[in-house]
Amino acid sequence: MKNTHRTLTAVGNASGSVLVLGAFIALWWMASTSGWVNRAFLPTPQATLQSLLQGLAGGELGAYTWATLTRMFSGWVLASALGIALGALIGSSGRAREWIAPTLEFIRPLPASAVMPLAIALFGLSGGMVLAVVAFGAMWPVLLATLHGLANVHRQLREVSRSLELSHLDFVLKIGLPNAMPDILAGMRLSMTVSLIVSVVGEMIASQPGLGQAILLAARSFQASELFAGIVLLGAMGFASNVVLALAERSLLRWQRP
Amino acid sequence: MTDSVLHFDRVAIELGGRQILSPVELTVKRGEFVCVIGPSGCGKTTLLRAAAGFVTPSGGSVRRKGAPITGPSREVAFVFQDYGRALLPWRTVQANVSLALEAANVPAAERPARIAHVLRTVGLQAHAQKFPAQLSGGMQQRVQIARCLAQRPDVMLMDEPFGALDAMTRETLQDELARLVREEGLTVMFVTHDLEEALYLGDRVIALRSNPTPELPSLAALIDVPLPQPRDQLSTKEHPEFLRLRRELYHYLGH
Amino acid sequence: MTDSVLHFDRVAIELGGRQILSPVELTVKRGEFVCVIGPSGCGKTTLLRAAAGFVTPSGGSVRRKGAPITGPSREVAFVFQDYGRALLPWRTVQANVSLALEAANVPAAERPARIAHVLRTVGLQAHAQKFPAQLSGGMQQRVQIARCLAQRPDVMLMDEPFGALDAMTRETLQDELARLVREEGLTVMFVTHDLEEALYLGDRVIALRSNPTPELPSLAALIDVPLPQPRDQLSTKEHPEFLRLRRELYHYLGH
Amino acid sequence: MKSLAFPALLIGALEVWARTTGQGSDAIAPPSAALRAFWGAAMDGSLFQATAFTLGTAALGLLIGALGGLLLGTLLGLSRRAARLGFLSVEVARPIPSVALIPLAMLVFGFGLRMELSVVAFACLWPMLVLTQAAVQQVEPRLLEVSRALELTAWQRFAWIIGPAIVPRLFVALRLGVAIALVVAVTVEIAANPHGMGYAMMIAQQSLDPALMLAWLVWIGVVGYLINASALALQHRVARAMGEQVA
Amino acid sequence: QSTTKIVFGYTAVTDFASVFVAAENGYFKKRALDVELKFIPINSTIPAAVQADSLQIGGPTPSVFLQSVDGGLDHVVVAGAGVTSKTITGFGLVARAGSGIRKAQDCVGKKIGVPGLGAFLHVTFRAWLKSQGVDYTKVNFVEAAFPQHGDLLRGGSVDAVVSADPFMSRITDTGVGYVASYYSTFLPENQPTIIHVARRDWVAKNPAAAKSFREAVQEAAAFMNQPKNDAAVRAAIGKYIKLPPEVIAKVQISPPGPVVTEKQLTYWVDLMKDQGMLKTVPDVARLIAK
Ligand SMILES: Nc1ncnc2c1ncn2[C@@H]1O[C@H](COP(=O)(O)OP(=O)(O)OP(=O)(O)O)[C@@H](O)[C@H]1O
Ligand SMILES: Nc1ncnc2c1ncn2[C@@H]1O[C@H](COP(=O)(O)OP(=O)(O)OP(=O)(O)O)[C@@H](O)[C@H]1O
Ligand SMILES: [Mg+2]
Ligand SMILES: [Mg+2]
Repeated sequence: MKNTHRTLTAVGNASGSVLVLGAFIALWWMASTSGWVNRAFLPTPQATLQSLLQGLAGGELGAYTWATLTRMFSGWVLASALGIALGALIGSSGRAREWIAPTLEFIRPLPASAVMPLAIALFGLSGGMVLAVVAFGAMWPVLLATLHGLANVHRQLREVSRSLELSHLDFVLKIGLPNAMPDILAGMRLSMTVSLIVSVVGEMIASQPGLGQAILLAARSFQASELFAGIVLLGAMGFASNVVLALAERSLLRWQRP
Repeated sequence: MTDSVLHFDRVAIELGGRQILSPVELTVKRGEFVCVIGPSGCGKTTLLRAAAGFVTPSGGSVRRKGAPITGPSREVAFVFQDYGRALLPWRTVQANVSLALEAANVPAAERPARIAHVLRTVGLQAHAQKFPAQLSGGMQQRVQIARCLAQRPDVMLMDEPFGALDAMTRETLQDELARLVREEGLTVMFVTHDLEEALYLGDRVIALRSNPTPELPSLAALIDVPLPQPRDQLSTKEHPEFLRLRRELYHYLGH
Repeated sequence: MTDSVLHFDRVAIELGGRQILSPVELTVKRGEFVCVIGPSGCGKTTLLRAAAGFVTPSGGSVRRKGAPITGPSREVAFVFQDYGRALLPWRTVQANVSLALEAANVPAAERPARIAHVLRTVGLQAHAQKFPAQLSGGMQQRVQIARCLAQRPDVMLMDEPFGALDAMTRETLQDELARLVREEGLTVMFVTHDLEEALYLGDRVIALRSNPTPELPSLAALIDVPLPQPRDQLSTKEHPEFLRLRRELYHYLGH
Repeated sequence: MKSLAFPALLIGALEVWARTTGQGSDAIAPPSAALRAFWGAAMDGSLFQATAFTLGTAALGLLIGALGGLLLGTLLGLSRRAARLGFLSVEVARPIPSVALIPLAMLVFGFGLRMELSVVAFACLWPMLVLTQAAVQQVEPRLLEVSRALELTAWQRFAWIIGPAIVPRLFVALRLGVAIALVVAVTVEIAANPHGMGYAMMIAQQSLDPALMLAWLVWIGVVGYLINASALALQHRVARAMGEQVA
Repeated sequence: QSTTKIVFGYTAVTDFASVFVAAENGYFKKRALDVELKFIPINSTIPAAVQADSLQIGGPTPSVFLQSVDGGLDHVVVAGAGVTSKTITGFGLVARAGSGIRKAQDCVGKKIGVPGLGAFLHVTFRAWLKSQGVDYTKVNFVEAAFPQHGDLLRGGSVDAVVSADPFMSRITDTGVGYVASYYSTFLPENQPTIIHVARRDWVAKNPAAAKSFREAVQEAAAFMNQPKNDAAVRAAIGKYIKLPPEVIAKVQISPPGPVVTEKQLTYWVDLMKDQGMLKTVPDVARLIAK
């Protein structure tokens, strides 16, 4: 009885969510068919769907999607690991803060699009180079969130840890990072998106196979429906990965709203 | 003075530019139970925090076993007044207690038994899997006490530890605490607002005063409680000496 | 029943899949002072939260002035048990109190006087400019009480409001509260662990029980306190009826 | 001093690389040459003009995006129903790379301020939204109950309770947002919009002046660093005004 | 007679020389045109800028133009800039030293960098490969901007690049690579490399201005065709393309082709259709403004 009720509300929520998205798509449809925006740049949803299906049937788009997906995912894993580790290091050690934080703050605002040519010159045109740029570009949300979470441990919890004489490492692992967990998870959600975006930019600039290159070529050859098919795929990818992340988040943050 | 566990050597404390505690001179011996009373905001918590090494006195020093205190130690357990904030919200009751064992590097195999034991002591065995947010105020306070017990400290600094407990739970824990002091030589400093509790538990009771001046220092009174040990909820509280001391303290507190 | 301010109509509450309160039937009249006692974790806070509209009962309903409660109202003030969390840490004491006045759209010109007045009532006039983090536990609790007083509610729901206060401050506030009830027709539900406090303040005392079953429902006892009004810290607490009731309650709580 | 150790090391390495292996490269120049090029750009005023354009656009775009993100994020953070209804749309729109929107923005607005603004605002909206939502969800539940007990209006609840409570986290979002705004603004200028620092960098690249290009790149980093430093300083000031409860 | 304001978008190639000369010599002004020259770093953004009216006239490559038309933009050719010529050795296939690439057949299975996938050099290079009987789908093309070509060859990321001067000569000068083929010399002559396009409705509204623009470019082309004016032409180029003076002095200048014919466009349409770059067949006659 209770279970059916729960399933019903879940279905209700899902369909509501779909309806909202449907409303946005309807808006898109109106904008494109009414000619507010030139069709060459904003294709109709139907045309986009058609390009999408054609591309997927040809197998090409599927391969691109897979390439971008793996790049995004490995970049994201790297970025999260790097962000948490560096964040924990800087957030908990004054010395680390003095030595490396300013350098990081300097690198942070450098656009991937501007750094990439430099990286290509130094390291060549390879998937590894792009991955490094992705990991580097996507780690900031996680890093900042980790820093914030570590800095904002409530005074009393700090004192608990001191009175238990927790080692520095234990404090970071058992109090600092769990305390930062909600922030880190939000950061990781962002990081996932940034990772996808930088992957795409990387594919565009460093000429690696993937959705980024497909989008770039479509944009360049004014194939708006193909461009949007790529964007739709990106949206779907981002959505799918975020659903997984949201589920993980729900179980990890169970304590927040029990 | 080999058995002096805590020694307050003319400890004066300033906070936010205001003199909170004027020089306090006090020695607490091993196995002694000292209760601290005084009006709200007079500096009881501050005194305990100095004993724990959380604040550094602006004057004088606190010594533990003869050595000046430089910072908190695992041998000293602190029960915070603000119990809600002293627990890790992301850990269950049992994992919160476990923290103390992890800190002391107790092997993982030994932990469950020790956790179960202290949870039974505070009457929370049925709630081991809950998160702090799922507990009532009094239950949170007991989790904190359980963690401090699991720590097996030499000294317990307890800041209104039983404040949110009903009379019965409170009496059970009072007796449990008294037993630990007697049997394991635990030394306790205990802040409370309940005069009866102070007299029932304490070997000595110190009364602090707000806004100390050189003429009227922080330490308003230091009262010995010569009631026989072990004490008992019924007979001790009807003891003529108990009633006399209660009246005396009542007056110290401004009545 | 025009003067029924709160009516619990077979209120049952489940939390986390567990039955916390079995059907509670209770009517609180205008100007009445009802004290709630019971062991730690028995559901006292939960009962008050239902009265405030923070939780929706899983069975039955709570009615205020005849209408079912849909959510919190400004006419009902709630003093939370965990005082440390109920204050805005970024506002000073006086700004925290001011919040209630701002919420009620009290003109800015009137606020300082009203703030000063309630701060004097709780004895914090000297600390108006401090932030909560600079206050002792008892002082934080009093700030919260001051905010609720400033709200000028019809009903006060107080969850262990005096738990962190020393005997003297507590007695002052008890008498202040009793005066408000008498003079302004305030209705109060008051959770406490202190039997004497419950008897001293309450017109009625209800005792709750943990883990209710159909045979042993949550409401373990409902005791009228026929002590004369106004009450007095000395004479009331020596009144034979007071002592008799105290003993009676003591037994209800499992002794 | 220590903070300069790593950059100095990097610059030294680059100088050596550019003078040996990398000699004759059209993409990299020795930092010393870059410094000279930088001086030239500073003297003829092009530096400040381009910087002002990029910073102005980035700031305005961030403002627009941040306000939208703040509003939506608060809504989604407070109301579980809104969060569930909006989830799909937000998560589908969020991963759209802003660069993919450049052609569209370009077509609608042409060159200039508005097109860059729209892309920057779009890029800043999502991080602000996600972080605001997370911050709102972490507001002490007791304080939300206080606001309900006082029957605060939605606006009062935001201005008095939620707003101040999320300020520390908003600064994290702001610092991220600043970098994102700058990155996207420069990217838009590189890819399409003929204004600002990115455009200047492109001109340098296409006129075979890697030293000037490197100078611009470093300058962008310096500008970002300074902005971040001032955001931090502001954060500390605000924290102090709020009773130092934030670290 | 009121002057017409025109913002004109160009990229950093010498094919725009006729426009630079027209601006420098006042050919625009005397036809009541107020032309502002705007440097656009990326050629393929020009059609969008024209569509958004940020530019009234812009100079995309024919392939970019035809793809934009294919995508639905209603633009027409107003005039032409440069054209191909067998004498031009300003771009070609540059192979990495030691790669052993000599002829078209050697490119099979190799990684070759082009400055833009689907852009002018890529399309013409594929056309050359095809004319040599090589299946260009077996060649692995990657995109890399001109300034990176040298570094990429040196680092071994690519085997060869399709590059252009001055980058090409810098690569050969340092010995990192050598020119495997000036393949452009095999391409048909007199095909447009850059064309000036505008929105059809703009041309309809400003027929006189469009015509004047073409006439000004024609006058400039005549000026350029006189060898004695070489220095003046190079000075005009140096003014609008910020290249080092020594580069300007050496660079080869494509011959001007101010008038674009249907036949010339058809060449490009065929080329692109052949390479699968167009979805529809454009009506070439409609694409040239009279
Ligand atoms: N960080 C601080 N800055 C300034 N003043 C402070 C600070 N912390 C505490 N105080 C002041 O020190 C005094 C003593 O505080 P303390 O917490 O020791 O009181 P207490 O005796 O424990 O009171 P209670 O019984 O209410 O808990 C109070 O007046 C308080 O305002
Ligand atoms: N969110 C929740 N989820 C599950 N169980 C809960 C939740 N909140 C409270 N409980 C349970 O409800 C019971 C009653 O809690 P409540 O806070 O009402 O107790 P109380 O009588 O106020 O106790 P105390 O005197 O210790 O404050 C407790 O056993 C607690 O574990
Ligand atoms: Mg205290
Ligand atoms: Mg409670």
